[in-house]
Amino acid sequence: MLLSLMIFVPLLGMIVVLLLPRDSEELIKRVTLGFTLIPLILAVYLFIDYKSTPDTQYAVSVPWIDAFNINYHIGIDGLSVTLMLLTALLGPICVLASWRNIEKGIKAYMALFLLLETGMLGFFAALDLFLFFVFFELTLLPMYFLIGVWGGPRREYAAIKFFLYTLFGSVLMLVALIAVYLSSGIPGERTFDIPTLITLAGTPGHALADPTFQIWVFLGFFIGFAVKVPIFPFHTWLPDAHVEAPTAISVILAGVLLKMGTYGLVRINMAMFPEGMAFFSNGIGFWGNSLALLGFVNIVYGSFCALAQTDFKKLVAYSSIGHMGFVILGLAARNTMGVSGAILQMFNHGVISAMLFLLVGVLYDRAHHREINGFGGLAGKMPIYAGFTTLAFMASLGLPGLSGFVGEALSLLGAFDTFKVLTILSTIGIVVGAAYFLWTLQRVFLGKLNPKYEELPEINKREILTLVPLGILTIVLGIWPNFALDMFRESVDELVTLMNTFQAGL
Amino acid sequence: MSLQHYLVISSILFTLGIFAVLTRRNAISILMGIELILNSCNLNFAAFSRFVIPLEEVEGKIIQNIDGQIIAIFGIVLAAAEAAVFLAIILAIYREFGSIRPDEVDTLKG
Amino acid sequence: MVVPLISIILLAPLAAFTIFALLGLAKRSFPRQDLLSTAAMLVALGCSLYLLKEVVPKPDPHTVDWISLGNITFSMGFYLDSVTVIMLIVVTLVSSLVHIFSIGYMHGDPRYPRFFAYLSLFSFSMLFLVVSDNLLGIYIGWELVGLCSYLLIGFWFEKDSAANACKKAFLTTRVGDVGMFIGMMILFWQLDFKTFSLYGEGGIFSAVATTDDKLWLSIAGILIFCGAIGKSAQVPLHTWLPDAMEGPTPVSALIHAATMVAAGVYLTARMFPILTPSSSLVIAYIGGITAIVAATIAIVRFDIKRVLAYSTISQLGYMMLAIGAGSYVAGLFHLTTHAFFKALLFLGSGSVIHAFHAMHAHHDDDHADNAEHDHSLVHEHGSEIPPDQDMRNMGGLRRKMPITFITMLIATLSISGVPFIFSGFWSKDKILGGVLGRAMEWNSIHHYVLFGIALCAAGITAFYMFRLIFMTFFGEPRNQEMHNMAHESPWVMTVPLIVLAALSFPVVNHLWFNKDYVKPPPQPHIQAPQHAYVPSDTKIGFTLFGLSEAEAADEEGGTDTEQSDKAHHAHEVAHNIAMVLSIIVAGLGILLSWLFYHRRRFSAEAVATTFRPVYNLFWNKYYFDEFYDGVLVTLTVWKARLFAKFDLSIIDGIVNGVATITQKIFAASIGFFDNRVVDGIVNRVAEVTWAAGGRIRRIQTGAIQTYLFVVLGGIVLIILIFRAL
Amino acid sequence: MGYLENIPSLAYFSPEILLVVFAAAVIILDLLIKNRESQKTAYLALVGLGCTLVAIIITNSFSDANETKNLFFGMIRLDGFAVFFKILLLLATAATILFSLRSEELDAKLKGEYYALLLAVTFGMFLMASSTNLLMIFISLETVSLTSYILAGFLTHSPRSSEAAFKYITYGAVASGTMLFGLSLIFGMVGSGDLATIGQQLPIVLANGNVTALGVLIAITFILAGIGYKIASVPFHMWSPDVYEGAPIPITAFLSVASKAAGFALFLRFFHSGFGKPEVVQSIDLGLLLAIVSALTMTIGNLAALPQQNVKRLLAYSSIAHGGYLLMGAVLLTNGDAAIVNKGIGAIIFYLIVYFFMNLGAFYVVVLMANEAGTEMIEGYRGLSSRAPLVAGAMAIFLFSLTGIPFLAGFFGKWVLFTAVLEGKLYWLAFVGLINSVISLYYYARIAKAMYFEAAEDTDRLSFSKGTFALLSVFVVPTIFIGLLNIFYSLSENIKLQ
Repeated sequence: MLLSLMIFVPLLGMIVVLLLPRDSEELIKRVTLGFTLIPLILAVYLFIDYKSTPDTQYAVSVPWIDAFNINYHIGIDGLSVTLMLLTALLGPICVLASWRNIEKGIKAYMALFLLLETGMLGFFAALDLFLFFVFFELTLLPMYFLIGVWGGPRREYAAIKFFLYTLFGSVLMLVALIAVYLSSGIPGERTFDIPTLITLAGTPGHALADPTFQIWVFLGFFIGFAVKVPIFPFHTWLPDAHVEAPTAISVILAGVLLKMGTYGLVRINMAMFPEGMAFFSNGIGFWGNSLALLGFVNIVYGSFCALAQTDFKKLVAYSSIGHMGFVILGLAARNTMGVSGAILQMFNHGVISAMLFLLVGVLYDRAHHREINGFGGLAGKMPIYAGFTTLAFMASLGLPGLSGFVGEALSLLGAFDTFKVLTILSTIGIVVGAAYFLWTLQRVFLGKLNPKYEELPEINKREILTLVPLGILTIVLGIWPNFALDMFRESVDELVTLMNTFQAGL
Repeated sequence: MSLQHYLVISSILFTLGIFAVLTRRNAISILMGIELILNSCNLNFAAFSRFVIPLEEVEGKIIQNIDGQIIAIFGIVLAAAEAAVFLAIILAIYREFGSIRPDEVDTLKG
Repeated sequence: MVVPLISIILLAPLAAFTIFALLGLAKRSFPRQDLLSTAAMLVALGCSLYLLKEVVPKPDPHTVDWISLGNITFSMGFYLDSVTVIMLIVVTLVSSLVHIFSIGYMHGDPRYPRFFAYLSLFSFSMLFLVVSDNLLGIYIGWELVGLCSYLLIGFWFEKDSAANACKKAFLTTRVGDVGMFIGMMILFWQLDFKTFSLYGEGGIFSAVATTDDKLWLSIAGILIFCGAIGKSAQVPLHTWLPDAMEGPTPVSALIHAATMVAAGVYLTARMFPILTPSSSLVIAYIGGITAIVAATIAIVRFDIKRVLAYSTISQLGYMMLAIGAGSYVAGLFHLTTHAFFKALLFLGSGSVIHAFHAMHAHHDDDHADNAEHDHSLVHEHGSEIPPDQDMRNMGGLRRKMPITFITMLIATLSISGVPFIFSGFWSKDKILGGVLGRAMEWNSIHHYVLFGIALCAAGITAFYMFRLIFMTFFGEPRNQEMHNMAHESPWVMTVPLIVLAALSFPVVNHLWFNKDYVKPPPQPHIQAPQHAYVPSDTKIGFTLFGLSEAEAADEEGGTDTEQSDKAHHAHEVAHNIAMVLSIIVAGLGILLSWLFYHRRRFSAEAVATTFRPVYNLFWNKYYFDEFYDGVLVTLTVWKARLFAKFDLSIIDGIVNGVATITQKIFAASIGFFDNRVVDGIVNRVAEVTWAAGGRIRRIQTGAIQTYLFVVLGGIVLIILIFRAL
Repeated sequence: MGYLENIPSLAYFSPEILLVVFAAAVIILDLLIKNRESQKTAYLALVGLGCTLVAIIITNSFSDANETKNLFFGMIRLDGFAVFFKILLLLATAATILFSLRSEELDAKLKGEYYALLLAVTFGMFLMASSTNLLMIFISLETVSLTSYILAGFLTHSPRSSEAAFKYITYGAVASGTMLFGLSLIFGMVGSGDLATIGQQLPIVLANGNVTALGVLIAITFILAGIGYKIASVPFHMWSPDVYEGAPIPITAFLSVASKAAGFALFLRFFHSGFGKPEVVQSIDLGLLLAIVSALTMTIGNLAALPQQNVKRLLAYSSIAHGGYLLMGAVLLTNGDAAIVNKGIGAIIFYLIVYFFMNLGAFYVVVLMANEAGTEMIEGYRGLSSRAPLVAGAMAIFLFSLTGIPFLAGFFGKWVLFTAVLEGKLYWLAFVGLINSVISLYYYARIAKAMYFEAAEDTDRLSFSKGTFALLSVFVVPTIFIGLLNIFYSLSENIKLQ
């Protein structure tokens, strides 16, 4: 009940916002803020009240479409509650971030944003495969419009590109989804219930447990999620989308939407298709290394692309690609350390990249361009802003003591057990990561002040307000990772033990 | 005369009709082609009804099932109706385009 | 009692920084951040000193779980033994003194409070590194000090040189750190230690004794040492340190002389037990090479701070060499002594710079600009020397600033290894002795070579250090204008100098190092090779060093006991030999530099200009100077230049190059690949689809009979196809 | 099974009779009223439809839905399937009439005949949905066609309309002629016009060699030509873009929904009871044939839609594509397993319900734009989000529903279809279908893009009447909610064919 409330409050908010008169903008903003704060409060409550056990809590299951035995089944375990907290946290922050810099159609903007939030929250809570998919897709439309209407000059291109890529992925996912449903039993006993399916897939002899079947279905889902993450060949929508999207939307995109991909990998691919997972990541032969290989490619490729960028936002976008690589690598490890690291990295990257995009936005709102080489010496002009940026950069390049490090380190450490060479090669990413961040820091903040920006105003209270909670999280999780790890420890242990019962694949 | 003869004739008619429809550069001739096609069908129905369906005996009288002939008759009727509509439309075409050459009536395309 | 004390030590500076940061958010700052930070450090110092009598000598780790995953737990904690305590004291002491010094030095800087905040943050990180009982903790502190060094080098970020330097420092060290991390991973999985904590049951050190995978152990050792190479600026990753001199001088003193760069040595010492013969030999060689290379480079520098920077590198090389050669104690001993006298030297130079800088101050207070308007000045390999650091503008300062002079002189004597009354002598001698001892004990040609290198290095050190003293404090002022402005520094700056000068005398250090206060931990994988092969030349070497043939003879095939007391004996002998030699080379070095840089003054300016005829006469009489100049100096200088060239063009080139090259070509091309290929494919697909749409449109001609053709064609096609089926 | 005599049949035939009566009434009324502008005829037609609906419900409630009646000696069958389609078609006609009320392109003087003809078409479609005899099938088909030809060309002094009519009738006549030939062949093979008899006899005659597989293939292909032209399936689709573009928009909407639905009704009944027997299917590999046709239909429809600039024409192609999706369900008729066959039929029915709302909705917006903004081109839709936010929103919903974006009805429609297809193990077909729906996103999104992302030339707001929004919401609300409700799934599941 509580969970449903949390999910659908934003939807309610959307309706309310739609009913408000279009010209009373302040009111609309306030209302939206209110409706995003409620889920945050609930999320914090859940986070505190959540008992760290492998079994799902707050589970609700209501029959929905009998014809396909589809239930409205939601619930949370450690993994989902962590990501829901992240989502709920970014909600109000993004509303604040779009407080001033959305000129036209604030009403539609806020309405779509609230719809988006419902989609994201629901996705993380869904325990019914069909519901899961519907929420997954629910985020598409609002995102399409948010980028397409309020985006930058090439917004139309970026929006449709994002839409097409994701839809393509989800179409393959749909096939796999139906395949799973059909082979989950004889007509009438078929189900979409994720926990049930997981147990079925674990029982030897069942159609779902058949290795070849698992491998194909794994692929179907994997591509679906890979587009979202994004993993190497499917990543090109990301930089465009980020560059064109308004700040708040970039924040959501990097902070939450990318996580939907990796969350899906954990929740579906790893838990439901352990055989397939083993086949792609047991370190034997080409296929056994393929997943880790993708992770490695993401890390190195993303980092080097970032190094090549001169657009501040594009740089951050590519850096996200690099960082998601660590998640993939960690997941490929299939051991407690790697998986926990990956999940932690998901959360941390959510926080850090959100900070980064907010910071880019702050700069853009003032200078109206993002050309890195066009700045210089800002550290003297806006020290607080420089401070936050340094914090975010350092966290992002994996400086110990800040959250970024723990996730990356654990992922690498976990992966090293199975994929020695790939992991060692991946460490290149750490150095290059440092390289492009520091280089950017230098080009933007150090050196002589670019006279153009003599009058650049310092970051204001509202912007600080958006950054502080994220900054605190970054530091706290860096100093005390158990704070987050405690949430999903049991879930991960269960997952890992489940996966380790399947080794060789075929 | 056996069934084959009828079928051969009807096929010839049908082919001629199709040929006319495809090649004629005049809407009226196309209509004629269509009529040929329909009539070939009617011939078929009649012929089949005559030769395929066995005679049956009801109260000592030998009776021929005439479903086919009935269909043929309806076919003729519909053909007539169709011809009427077709001609009307050809008139409209002539009014709008000043020609009834089908290949000149091609403003809608792509 | 221990835990709260250490907590205080750690938290005091952290608090100082936090206050600054939080107030900074509100666009405000603490009225006297400088006093705050200094006070914090003094508190830490007090606690450390208290620890000295409190804990030691029984070492005990105090840990808490940091990350716990299933069956694996990473704990964080303190480990206190004599070495920790010594490091604590050294760090807190130097740090406090630098704080005090900075109050004077940084006075009037636009970002004065920020500077102290950074210093506090650094102190915290460094202390954290020191007390950590596990690799992960060390790694964390390791990176944090790196960050602080980054922030402090780039403190005057308006200077492009500074901006470049801080980036370079961070990146170069990061390369090493990655190596270290890989090493850690190998320890964790490959050697299957499944932990990062070093001490206690199940700690790495207890596990290492049982493992027999020598190969991977060596690799791990070397990789972890990579971290030290980066941080302690060992060849080939040393080039960042000279550039790091772009930072304010107190920073150089604290971070780039006394503490952070020494962290590498500390780490290597900490990892002493996992070293294998091969890995320790690698360490020794890198140390030795670094020592000599850096020393030779230092000879030709004119920037006072750069000279000190290179000398620091060289001294660090010494320490590495010592640890590599197995003389653990000597290494740490030199670490502490060096920390004091090198800090002193830097602060001294700082005071000199300050003296000159006051002059600049009333020109223009802004550091950004003095980088600019000095273009007139001599360029040293590209990067211009700020005039207030150029020794060619100095000279004759001893009268102007006596305290600075005397204190610096003491430090110089100490570093040059002037016998008996200066601590530097003892520590250096311990190292030389240790190396030679290991050489004789093992009859290992390698260690003889290393000993030779170390000896040269010692001599050259003495030479260039005195060159510095002579050029700076003796002789006539070369730049009268600046000389007139110069003045002795205020007491806040001189007091630290005096304290440090006091510490440059043996007293303190001997307390620690001469009565087994520090004991080397066991090295399970290193023992003297049985039936050591004795090359003939080393035999000769023995005779040279005054061992009798007999002694040399029974070196072969002795039993273990004989081995051990032979080892003892060898060390005895070695120390005497080393002491003698080191005194000789030191004296030689000082003498030479006196001849060049003190005496030469006569001939050059005065005579030549004033009394031409007399000068010619004298000139014809003494051709010594010219001779020295012509032959010796040019030779030495040329050789050093050679090194310098190598250093600057090659290694610097590589480090800088990598960044630019990847950026310019590699990354750019990847970006290209991204746009053209990956996106390209997608776009092609799209275009093809679109084109197909166009095709189909063209079939839709609008002529009804074409449509009918299609219908009939379709029918025929279907029938034909399915006829075949 | 038992037949009903003529007289008792009439009771069950009342809906059709009512339609004819009202058609006549509309014409008479049209003659009587002086004011040519009045909409009386339209309302009368609507009343007629209302009565018909009532009649359908009553006749159906004589007996429980699943019991089937064979009227007029088995010429016409009255079963749940027929009833469903009758209601669907009826609603479609009602919608078309409502569209036409405000349509400005139609000549007000002729509207009386127009509505009468609409009722007549509906009558024909009713027959299509329920015929079980070759004769009735042909008659119903021709009834629908002839009237549609006239309606397509109903715009006087509009070359495009006349051309549409011309192409339509030429094409239609040839197609139906071909079909009739095929019918005659079938008739010859089994000697009877009754579908059930055909179903039983065809395997036998195939078995005893009186008929070759080739013969059956030819016959079926010819018949396919006739039905395929009704449902606009490749290669019999080429008339539809031109006709849709030329015809009055309400008629386009009507053709794209109603006559497609009727065509599918006929198709399903015909192939299910006529050629459904495994022997027949295997003898000519009917499954593969239909699968290929369906794949081609959706692919060509989508691809051709990509470059279109005229929204009407674009929607024409899109409706071809949707015909392709529906055909995927029809392919399942050839599956041996009765359960899967019924799943296929259920899927088609469900999809038709969804398609009814979203496609009619989209066309309604086109009508509105034609009336208010006077354009059918995509450029004309620029900046609609600011000019008429509600209409733009509705259009966006229809378009994305047509694409099949989740939580909109279109998605659930596709979902049901693909599930059925995959259960029929037609993986490649499902894959083709899914790729097609991705492609389709591109051109649907082009309209959305024009409405939302691009600025309008003239930015004055468009005003619409309350009734407009009411009618619009009639289509919007179901487009959002159908998929979320259980009833429609169960409904589509319960409708079966014997």
